[in-house]
Amino acid sequence: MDLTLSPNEQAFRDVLRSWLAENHPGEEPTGDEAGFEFRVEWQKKLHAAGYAGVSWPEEFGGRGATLVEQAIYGEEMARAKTPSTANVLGLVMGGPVVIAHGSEEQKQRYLEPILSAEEIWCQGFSEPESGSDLASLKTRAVKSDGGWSVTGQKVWTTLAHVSKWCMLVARTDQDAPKHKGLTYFLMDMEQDAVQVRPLHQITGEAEFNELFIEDAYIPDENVLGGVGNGWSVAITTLMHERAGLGAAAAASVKIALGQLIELASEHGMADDPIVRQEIASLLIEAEALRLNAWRGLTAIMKTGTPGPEGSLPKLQWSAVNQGLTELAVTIQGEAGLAKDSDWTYRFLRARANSVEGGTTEILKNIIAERVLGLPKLR
Amino acid sequence: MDLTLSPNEQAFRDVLRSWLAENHPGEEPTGDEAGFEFRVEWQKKLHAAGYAGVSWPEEFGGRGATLVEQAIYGEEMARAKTPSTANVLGLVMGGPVVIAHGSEEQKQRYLEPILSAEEIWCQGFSEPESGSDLASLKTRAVKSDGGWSVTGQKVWTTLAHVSKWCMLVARTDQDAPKHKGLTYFLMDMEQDAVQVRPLHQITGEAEFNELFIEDAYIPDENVLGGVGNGWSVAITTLMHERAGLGAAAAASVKIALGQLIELASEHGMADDPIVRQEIASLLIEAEALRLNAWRGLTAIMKTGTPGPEGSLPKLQWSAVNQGLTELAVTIQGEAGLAKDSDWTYRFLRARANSVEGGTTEILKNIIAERVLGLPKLR
Amino acid sequence: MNFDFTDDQQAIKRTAKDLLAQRFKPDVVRELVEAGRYEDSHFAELAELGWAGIFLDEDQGGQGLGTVELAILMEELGYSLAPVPFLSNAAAGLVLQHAGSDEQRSRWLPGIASGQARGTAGLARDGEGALVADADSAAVIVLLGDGGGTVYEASACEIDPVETIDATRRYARVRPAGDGEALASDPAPALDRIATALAAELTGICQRTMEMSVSYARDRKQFDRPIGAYQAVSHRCADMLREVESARSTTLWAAWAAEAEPETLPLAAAMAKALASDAGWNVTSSALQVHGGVGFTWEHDLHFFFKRAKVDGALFGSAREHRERVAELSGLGAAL
Amino acid sequence: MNFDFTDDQQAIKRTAKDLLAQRFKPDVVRELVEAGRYEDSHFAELAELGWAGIFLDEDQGGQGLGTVELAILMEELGYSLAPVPFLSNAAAGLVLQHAGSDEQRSRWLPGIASGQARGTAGLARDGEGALVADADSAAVIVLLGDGGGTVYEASACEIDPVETIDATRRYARVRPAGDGEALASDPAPALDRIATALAAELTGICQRTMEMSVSYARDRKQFDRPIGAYQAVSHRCADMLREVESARSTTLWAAWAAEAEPETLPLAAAMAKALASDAGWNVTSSALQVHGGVGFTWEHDLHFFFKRAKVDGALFGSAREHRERVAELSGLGAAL
Repeated sequence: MDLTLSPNEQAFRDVLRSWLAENHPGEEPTGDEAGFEFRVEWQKKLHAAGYAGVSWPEEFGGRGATLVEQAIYGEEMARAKTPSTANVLGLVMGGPVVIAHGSEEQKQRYLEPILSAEEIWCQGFSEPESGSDLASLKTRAVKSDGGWSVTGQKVWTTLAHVSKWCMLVARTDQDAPKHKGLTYFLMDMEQDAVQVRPLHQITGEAEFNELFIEDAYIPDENVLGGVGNGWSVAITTLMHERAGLGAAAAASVKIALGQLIELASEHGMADDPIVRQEIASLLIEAEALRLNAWRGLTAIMKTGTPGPEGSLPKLQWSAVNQGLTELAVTIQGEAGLAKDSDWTYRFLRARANSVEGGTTEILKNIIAERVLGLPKLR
Repeated sequence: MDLTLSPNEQAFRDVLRSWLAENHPGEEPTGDEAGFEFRVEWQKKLHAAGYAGVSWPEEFGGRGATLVEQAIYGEEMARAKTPSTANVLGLVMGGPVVIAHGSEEQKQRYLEPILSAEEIWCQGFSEPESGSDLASLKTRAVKSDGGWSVTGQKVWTTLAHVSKWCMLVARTDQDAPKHKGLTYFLMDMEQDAVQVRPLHQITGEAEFNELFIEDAYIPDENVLGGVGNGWSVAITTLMHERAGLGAAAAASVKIALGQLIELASEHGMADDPIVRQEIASLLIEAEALRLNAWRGLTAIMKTGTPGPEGSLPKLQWSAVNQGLTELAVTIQGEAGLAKDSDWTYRFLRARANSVEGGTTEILKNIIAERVLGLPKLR
Repeated sequence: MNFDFTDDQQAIKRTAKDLLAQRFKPDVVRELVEAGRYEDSHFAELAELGWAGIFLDEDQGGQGLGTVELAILMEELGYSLAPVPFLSNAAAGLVLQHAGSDEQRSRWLPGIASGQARGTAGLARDGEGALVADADSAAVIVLLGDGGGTVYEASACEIDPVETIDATRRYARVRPAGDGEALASDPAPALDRIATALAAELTGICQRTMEMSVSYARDRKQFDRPIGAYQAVSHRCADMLREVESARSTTLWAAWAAEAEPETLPLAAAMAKALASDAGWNVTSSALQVHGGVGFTWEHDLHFFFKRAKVDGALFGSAREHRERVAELSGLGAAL
Repeated sequence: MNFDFTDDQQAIKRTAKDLLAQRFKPDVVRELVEAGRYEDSHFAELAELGWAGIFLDEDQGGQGLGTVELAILMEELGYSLAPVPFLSNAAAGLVLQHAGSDEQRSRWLPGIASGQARGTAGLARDGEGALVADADSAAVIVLLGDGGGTVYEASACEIDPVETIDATRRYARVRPAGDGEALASDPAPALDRIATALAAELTGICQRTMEMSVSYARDRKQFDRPIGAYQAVSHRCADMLREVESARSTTLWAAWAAEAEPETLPLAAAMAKALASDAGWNVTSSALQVHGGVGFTWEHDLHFFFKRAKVDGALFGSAREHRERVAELSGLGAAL
């Protein structure tokens, strides 16, 4: 057991850290369009330095980083408070899923523009009626000449308004069992048959979109992983969403907890015994989250499968982030209720943490069934 | 809305309170046998004053008290810290169920000895395999000449070792659906075919017993409510268990909270901000329990059916009692861990509160399904 | 012992429920909330019905009823999420009724009762009110603190609007610029009644969001079952019921004690506000979880309730502050 | 970065698990616990294997290993509920190792390592130890308090047995009657290691009671389904896993830091003991709820774990005290 970084890992971190010190682009400008342009430039810069697809194999333009290096990357980015990349879904999900399931032609066609942010990707999985129960989705694709005609509605599609490609799962066989009749498509967003409508959240912002698809055309060559295999390709995508997120999430809540401690001091609450206990509880849970994430990664590296602790960071992160933002609001008293405050935004935004990317309830089902081997509810 | 007692209710309370002031038997002696004799004497005294079966109709030797008066009775007994009656299950369940379902002969035969504590009753419902799922019980009764032959095992039978009668539910029809093949018997405990074994709990005490029944004989006239009607008769019994308990439970936790406040002062914790918050939370929940119990009773008196609040006191009581006994242990620091202390006993005993008389999980199912109308899990 | 409403109280509740359901249909509330404004005719109608002064004496233009009737209205106002300057006006009325001089009462209470010259009251620190509801449209403002309070004509104050997360109500920061007049006595009895009124509003918010959750859990299917058939959801809803009914019971107790057993009011009001503030948070945030993604959208009404509950929970004393009062009143002595 | 045990550490864990499972079968534990005694041969065997001095230098008769190895043993001792005077002896060893004078070390550590002359250590208030494990059979007793500590020969102390709810371990009140010798330095580094060892024991208790719960939930049927198919039970078990693994991760971190990154040890140990103490309570009381009535019987073993977890949680600082240390070490400054 050695919780220090190996010489290679340390080198990876040091190089990245000093690169970030010299190349950090500063604060993102306000305004949707300016912000997006800024993130495109930032991604190009990362790509030029080989820091865009760190987890991707080198042959596809990535860095071939180990899981630990990926986690270090996530930590360092969080610590340096870098902006997001423009094409975050393409980098984290799109590329890996093309690499895992795509044909040679598809790899040639799609990967480079993801890295360079020339083509932005979005994810068309969730539907209004299909949240946790993804396999119940209703969007249908009907075979037509040389391709497919798609009709349906998707929701929670971040970046849809600037995307070229949508990772779309649709039902291609109405008669097959729920999980069997699905196909994974790469849908061109640049067609009138696809309408994007911003979806405002309780924060007032529109971070997500709805997608209204009516008779959109997708050529045959844009099927990924074969007709009828949509479920397993989609699962691959979601697995990629989760890998390595734990360390980055732990780093970001640790930063937030530092800010909370400052806030408590500013409001004369640093001596308050109850606030101290609450902050300490959050610090402990954040540290447990960090350690569980790292422990999970080293288990995967050693045995190929994650240990039980690997299922915990998402749960723990949402609880810690909700707890710390709520405490920040409480500490400020009446001022904490003001509409236009960064903490207020974070407080409201955090409400979705226990729903997005797998609800707490679904995650507990998974732990109970797959980790503990409890019987499934039928 | 008037939360003061009506003149009649006030008179009932005042008369009872002054009777208790004059007739309180003092502390129960130690030792099982001495304690039991003491409770028999106490019940005889109560009976002589008309305070044994307060809820029973006057024609059967009871007092015909209203629900509010029953609640007042419970509160006053808790407040005066009277001992239990010797025949508590006969008074609270046995009598009412005989009155509701018994024949004229059965009423003549059984009621008076319950009141006078000449015949003690116990309850034979739960089995090792049938806890929350009462209808799955396996004890079987087979028809024989003029009666039934019963074989099976029961558990959690308080007072079995001193009982004359057991309210026994057994399966009389193996082929009928789960809830249909049950019959409610009054089983004579004075037969060799019934063996009583004390069941020790985590407190070290043996408050309950196991019952091993092998070929016990029950004559036909001891069937209560008709062969095959055991389920509905049993439900009546359990309803009686719950009615009016809320007010008494609220009064007893209020007393315990007073002791907790004293304990906190003795241990220099009365000024501790965290302990203050925790005690205040318990006080508030105890008051909500009391008010919900009373509100539930007045709803029944007005409309004949309990309001939603009537389903809450059991849940709330177990949470408050577990919380306050745990806090009492914590407040005492190392001394709180001592084996032979009243608080330690209460702390350990309270662990069962969320299981006995309906688990918290089952109670929430009932609230969800019957009060809120949510779909049942099938 | 009778926890039921009298026939008159039942009638008030029924009228309020029906009228508010008519007036504050979800689209009307949404339009007002998104614009951050009130519709004058709404409050005028309530005042005409005598609601504004329901707890005031008849010779001040009130209805001569009590805190129970006020709590009944407040619960329904919370249930319907009515954007009206009702609570603020009632708070001023309660303070002046219980702590004002004869002159202050006769000067301000008739306007409060009729709604023609509304009032507001708020807690102040260093003489300033950080978050005073509806100060921008009030005729009289009472700032409270340290066991006393001061009555200001609104024109004697600098009033800066403050936007909170709760846009169903308008708030302002109030800085006195001219002179005010001290209250005649300790406003504590009024503060207890205000806390009770807020607890009632929170009860209504909880009741409504519980109903929304139960209804959603019945309809929404995942994995071929209504989600309400899963204990993760159904037990959550059962917990909501516990909190809603407990908030209601303690609130009604406090409201009843205000007139019938005033010595019990301080404890009962502190318990009610502590419990209802926690319930407001627990039930509405739990409702968000039951609703999943859709509850997180601006299009869904749930967040308006969630935000109002959050602000109500902080107004006139947080749960923690009220628990501290409960401790003090229950034999643990004053805090160090 | 490698969170896995080395091959040697794996071997220690495997040996410990197998041996303890053999020695401490449930009926053996029950017999000892009900009699409130230890079997001398049990500890003797562990000492012969070198466990008693696993963390001590070889020239003191130890194994020259570290806190990670001690934590591995402690977790398995908790898992097997072993009634042996191991923790007490290790605590004395850690204190003398890190805060004893050369003379104290050479006098006492060999006996601690060999198990021939065991030690114990406990927190003291006003010079007396209220709850010192295994003082009645120790040769040397260290009482700790106020940043220092005193070493007593057992014969110089009045030792009165104290029965706690946890009969898997013997406790006593210790009152010095003769003179003791002050430690050479602040025992804080030793206290951090003792806290870590207790956190490891609590992790083992949690692991075992979680396994018991999961197994019971798979087998026990109610309403024609295993109860583990109900989310009220299965989510409870998922929460147990979260607490068990978090306790294990933080404990291993603290154990690793003890030698590899001593500047991190105080924070890591406080976090581990706070988390594991809470986990010990939450997991074992949750296990009682999963087991329903049967878990409440003396016949079932669960309560022995529950009670040991409760006492472990209080020994050498409660969760609350360790959280307070976490706050102090994390930029919130010392408490007022």
